[in-house]
Amino acid sequence: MNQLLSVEKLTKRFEGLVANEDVNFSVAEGEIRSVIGPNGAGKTTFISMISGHLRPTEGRIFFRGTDITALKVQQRARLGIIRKFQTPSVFLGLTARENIELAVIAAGTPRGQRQTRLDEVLDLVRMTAFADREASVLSHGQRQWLEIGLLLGAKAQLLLLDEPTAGMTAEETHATGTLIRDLTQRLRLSAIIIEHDINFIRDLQAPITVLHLGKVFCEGSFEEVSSNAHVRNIYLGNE
Amino acid sequence: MSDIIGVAIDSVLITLVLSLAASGLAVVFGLIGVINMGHGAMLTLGAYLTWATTTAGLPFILAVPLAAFGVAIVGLLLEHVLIRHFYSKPFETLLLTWGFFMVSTEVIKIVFGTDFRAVSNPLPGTIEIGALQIPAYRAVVAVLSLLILLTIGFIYKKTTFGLRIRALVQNQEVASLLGQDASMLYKQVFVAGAFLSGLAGALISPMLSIDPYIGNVYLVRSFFVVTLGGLGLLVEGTIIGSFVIGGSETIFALATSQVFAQTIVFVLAVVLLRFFPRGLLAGRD
Amino acid sequence: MIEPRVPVSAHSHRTRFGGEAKVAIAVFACLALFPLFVSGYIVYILPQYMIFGVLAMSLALLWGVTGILSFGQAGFFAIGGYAIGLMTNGSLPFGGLFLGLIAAVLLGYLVAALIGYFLFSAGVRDAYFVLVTLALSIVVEQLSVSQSQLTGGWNGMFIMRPTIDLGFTRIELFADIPVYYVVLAAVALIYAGLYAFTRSRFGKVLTGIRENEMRLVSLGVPAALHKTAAFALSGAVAALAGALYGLHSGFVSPSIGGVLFSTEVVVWVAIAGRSSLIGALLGGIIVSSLSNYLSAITPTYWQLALGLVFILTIAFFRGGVAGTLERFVANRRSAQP
Amino acid sequence: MNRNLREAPAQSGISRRSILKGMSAMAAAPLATPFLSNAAHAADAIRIGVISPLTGAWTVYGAAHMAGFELAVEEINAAGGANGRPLEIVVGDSKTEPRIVVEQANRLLRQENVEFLAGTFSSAERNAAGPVVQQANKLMLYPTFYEGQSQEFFPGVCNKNMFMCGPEPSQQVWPHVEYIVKNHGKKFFLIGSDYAWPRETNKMFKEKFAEFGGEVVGESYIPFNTPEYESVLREIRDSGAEVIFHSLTGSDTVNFRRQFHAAGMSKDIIIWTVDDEEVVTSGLGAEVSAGTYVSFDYFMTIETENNKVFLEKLFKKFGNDTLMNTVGVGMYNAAHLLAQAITAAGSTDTDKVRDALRGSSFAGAPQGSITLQAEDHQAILPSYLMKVREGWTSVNDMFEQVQFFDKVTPAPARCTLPL
Repeated sequence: MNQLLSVEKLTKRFEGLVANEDVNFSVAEGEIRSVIGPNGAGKTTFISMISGHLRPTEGRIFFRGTDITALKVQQRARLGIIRKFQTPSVFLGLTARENIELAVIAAGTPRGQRQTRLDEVLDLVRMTAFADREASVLSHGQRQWLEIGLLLGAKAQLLLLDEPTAGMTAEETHATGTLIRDLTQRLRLSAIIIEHDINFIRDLQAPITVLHLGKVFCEGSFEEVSSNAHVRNIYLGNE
Repeated sequence: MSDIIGVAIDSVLITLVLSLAASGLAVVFGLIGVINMGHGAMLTLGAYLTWATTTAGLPFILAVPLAAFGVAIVGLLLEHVLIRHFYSKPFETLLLTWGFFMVSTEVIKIVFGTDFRAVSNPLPGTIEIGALQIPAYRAVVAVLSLLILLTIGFIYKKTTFGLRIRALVQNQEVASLLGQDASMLYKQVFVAGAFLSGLAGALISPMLSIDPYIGNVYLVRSFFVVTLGGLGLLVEGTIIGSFVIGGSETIFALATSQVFAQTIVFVLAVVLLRFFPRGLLAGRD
Repeated sequence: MIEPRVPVSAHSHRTRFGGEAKVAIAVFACLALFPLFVSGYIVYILPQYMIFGVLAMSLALLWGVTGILSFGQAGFFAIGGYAIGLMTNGSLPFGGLFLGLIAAVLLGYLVAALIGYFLFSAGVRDAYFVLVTLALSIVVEQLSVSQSQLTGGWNGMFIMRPTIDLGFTRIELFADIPVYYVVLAAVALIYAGLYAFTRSRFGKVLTGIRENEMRLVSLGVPAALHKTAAFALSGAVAALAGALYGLHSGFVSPSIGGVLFSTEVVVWVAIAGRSSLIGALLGGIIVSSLSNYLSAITPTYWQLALGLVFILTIAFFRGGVAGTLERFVANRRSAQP
Repeated sequence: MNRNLREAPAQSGISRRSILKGMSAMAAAPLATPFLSNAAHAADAIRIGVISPLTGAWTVYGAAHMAGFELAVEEINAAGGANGRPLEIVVGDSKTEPRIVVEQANRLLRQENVEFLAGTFSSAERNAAGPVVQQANKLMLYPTFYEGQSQEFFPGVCNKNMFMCGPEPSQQVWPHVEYIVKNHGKKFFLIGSDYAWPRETNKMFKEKFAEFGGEVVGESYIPFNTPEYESVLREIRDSGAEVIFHSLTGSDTVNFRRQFHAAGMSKDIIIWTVDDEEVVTSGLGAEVSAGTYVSFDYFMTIETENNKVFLEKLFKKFGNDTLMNTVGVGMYNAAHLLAQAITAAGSTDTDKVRDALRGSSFAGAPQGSITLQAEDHQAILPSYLMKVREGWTSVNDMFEQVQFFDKVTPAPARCTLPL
């Protein structure tokens, strides 16, 4: 598999506080990676450095072999690195259709193809039925999906998903897992997913990176990680 | 030589008087983020209340705190009726406080009339330093301004009340978790800001002719003072900001006309705002 | 699949531009028929209020569509007014009516673009930007006072009513009726242009900026540039309104660039409804003409009432009159089976 | 506050009729056609539009401004009106803003169908009205002391439809330069508000000043609403000025003078002001204003027979503490001059009344008889130099007369004559 994104020795310090230190990490094309860790492990900082919302103190980020460490959020988004925020961030005053339309516009889709693309994305995230509802009246879960739709509409290559199932019912969580796997396979997209929900992580069946105190604690499959006694300990706060 | 000292003293006086005028906004905007467009109206009200009470025969020294309390009460009403519902919506508070300006200006016109009003100078005479003469009252106001700022700084940094406010400014959620009554704190800060604005209006009133718009001269200047000084830097920020906005005008006025000096200061303020969005003391982004 | 948990009838604050085309046609039709029934002062003065309506639209474009509040619209208005004055009163070696209008629009556009780019690219926003626009108003007013050899200073500047030479015919703009229709046509054209703009790709992106700027940037949209362009367009429209005002009233003075006039514009737009262009246009026309009539009768109490209405609007009717009506109609519709 | 004798139950400030008119114009605009508004009014009244700064920065001047005109109209109507027709005032508030003057002048002429205009206060306001009266071909009488006429500011001045009832610098300033220079020294500092009147007045002043070998040691123009005067005060002190020639206006006068006094400068430097009539001097207070020279064509304390009668009527109508000033008297004279001219012309036709106004005199002016010059529409007026008394308590003992010239002819207008 081709490397899509790789980071080298990524470090972020906030006035003495170390949020991430010497993180090495990579994602291949079409690959999903889960990132887990207890609260304060530096997961969101990590994803923010990849999306460009935070500047790393040290280290470099490569996308398709090019150094993108200096690029701004919007330039990275143009390359296809697009982030979903922890609390769903959509255009609340607009309908689902208008939301996706903005994403399609953002991707620079030519006028003639916009409508097709719009319908396609609405269908992908299964929002066609609610397309004309304003985002402010959608449920939390629907907003999560709508935001994933925004990423797709904007032609994301690498989905950065910060807790995509937060606030969802078990049923919805399951559906979301299926959706993400489906999308990455069908469209050959890559994804980095931060999650707390252990069932969801298991369902994803993706390689897992455990962050602890800003460093990569261990990596491996769900089975490997979940059987690791150290990992259990850090979650219980013993280590 | 005495020229240089003269300019220096002028800019110090202007800086300190402007610091005083801006102090209420520094508290309200700097600590709880309320963009109080009614700040000027509060200054005006403080000046009118001073005029009304001194005209009624009260000595100036009593009229000043009374005026400040009067404005604080108006501030309390404004906060309780309107502002407290909109703390999370900065644009709404901005517009509501502008509405407060519109209404209070008209009420002032109805209650106090539109004639020139003047509070007589409580400290006539000058202080002479060599060849320089400094108006005594202005000098006293400058010193008072410094004392008031230091007191604000002391309360903010050294008292438990200040600690609670700092906690609130840092993190509202944490502050409420610690059992802080956030809405009560907001109210106290807003009223304190109104009090300071009223106090400033009262103290400035003997230097100016009082008309329903006098506070507005200080409104935009005060905003630049607070933003350039940096939100939350109550003492050093306010003084630095006041120097850039007020003191430097004196220096520019040496080289050009007074109007043009004012224009330069505003342009300079905008440029500084762009390069130091968090205030001059915070350094570049 | 996932079902919505919030009932459909829940309040939605739609702040988009739906169904206003019909209203606009009705409004312009009424305005066009007006001089058939009325004459005299009203026919003279209404074009001025329509021009204020254009100024209000320039703010709605910025505030209602893009979510950027400006207390500096009067600054651009004055720039336009002085530009047309200088270009038509012979104090410059070149000029003329059309060149003057172009110069006014261009100047408004460039000043706004410059300020916008300078500040938006550095991330200056919200209250800070409002502050800058306030300063802009002050600076324009001060410059028009201090540069008196160009502007006439505090005494103001006269502007001659022009004659429009269309090649095949000439329209003398002295009598009220031709002026009325020329201004009405100009206002209708400006409205149509802005309306089309808000519905374009660009207009949609601006709506996105208002709704969630960070999301849009994170989708790859250069929001700072879009905001700059919106501010520049708004500056151009305000300057055009200023130029038309100068031609219509024959006189401009520094106060048309000042903070108080700028905030008056904010008051019109807030009360009428910032979310709709036609609402802003009507707001500019109605509130400013009410101001004129009522301030002749009871200046103090009128201002007081206006202040109170303004506060009530902001506190309880966020969308202003237009927004409230829109919501009312929407509720009525959804209440019907 | 009865603005019109024919309209007995007038309400405070504004007649009920004009309220109704205003409301009907809003509610049912088609009703407010000129035809109907004509019919709504007494067919034989001559309507005169008065534009006055009733709100805004110069509200303080508005009261005397209105009072002068109202008093005159009452007298004229009591004496049978002009050409047998009563006068009726229609008020327009300028809000102290030139752009509003344009609106109001148009409203008065087009909506209210007034036949003449009177008033406006500042030069800027008058200039704003200039093109309107020129285009509508209606006459306007302007009451204020002003900068004189020069073609540069046409049609704000040098306008054949405008008559100037107040003094210009050659009358208000020139006669007294010699006295001040002789008694207080040749080093003058000029300070004024930053607009045309102070600048033009200073230009005129310097012309005469040079004749006496005076030296201008500094000149400063202050933007409106300036609260701080530190740097100007220092400049004045450093300049070694002996006299300040002062043309600041409005609240800036008050701010400057208070700070000037507080800085202890009033004991060393004399001030000669051409702006501070009774209203502003009252606002300054005794302590700050004491010792200042003031020059105008009229003061409440001038000792003419006409003034005694005038003040008596004024106090009777508006109360004993009413303040009057040069501008209010300018309005008073304007109304009388106009009424006389209408009677003489036997018509309200603009051209005929203009001809009648040219060269006409008003014998009953509080200053003593005044005359409007035919060729340039400027008034021949007296000129007083007064000094503000120490510890004055009211307008009755505010000014002490220093010198007086009767019937001062203005310098020829710098216009393309004839108008």
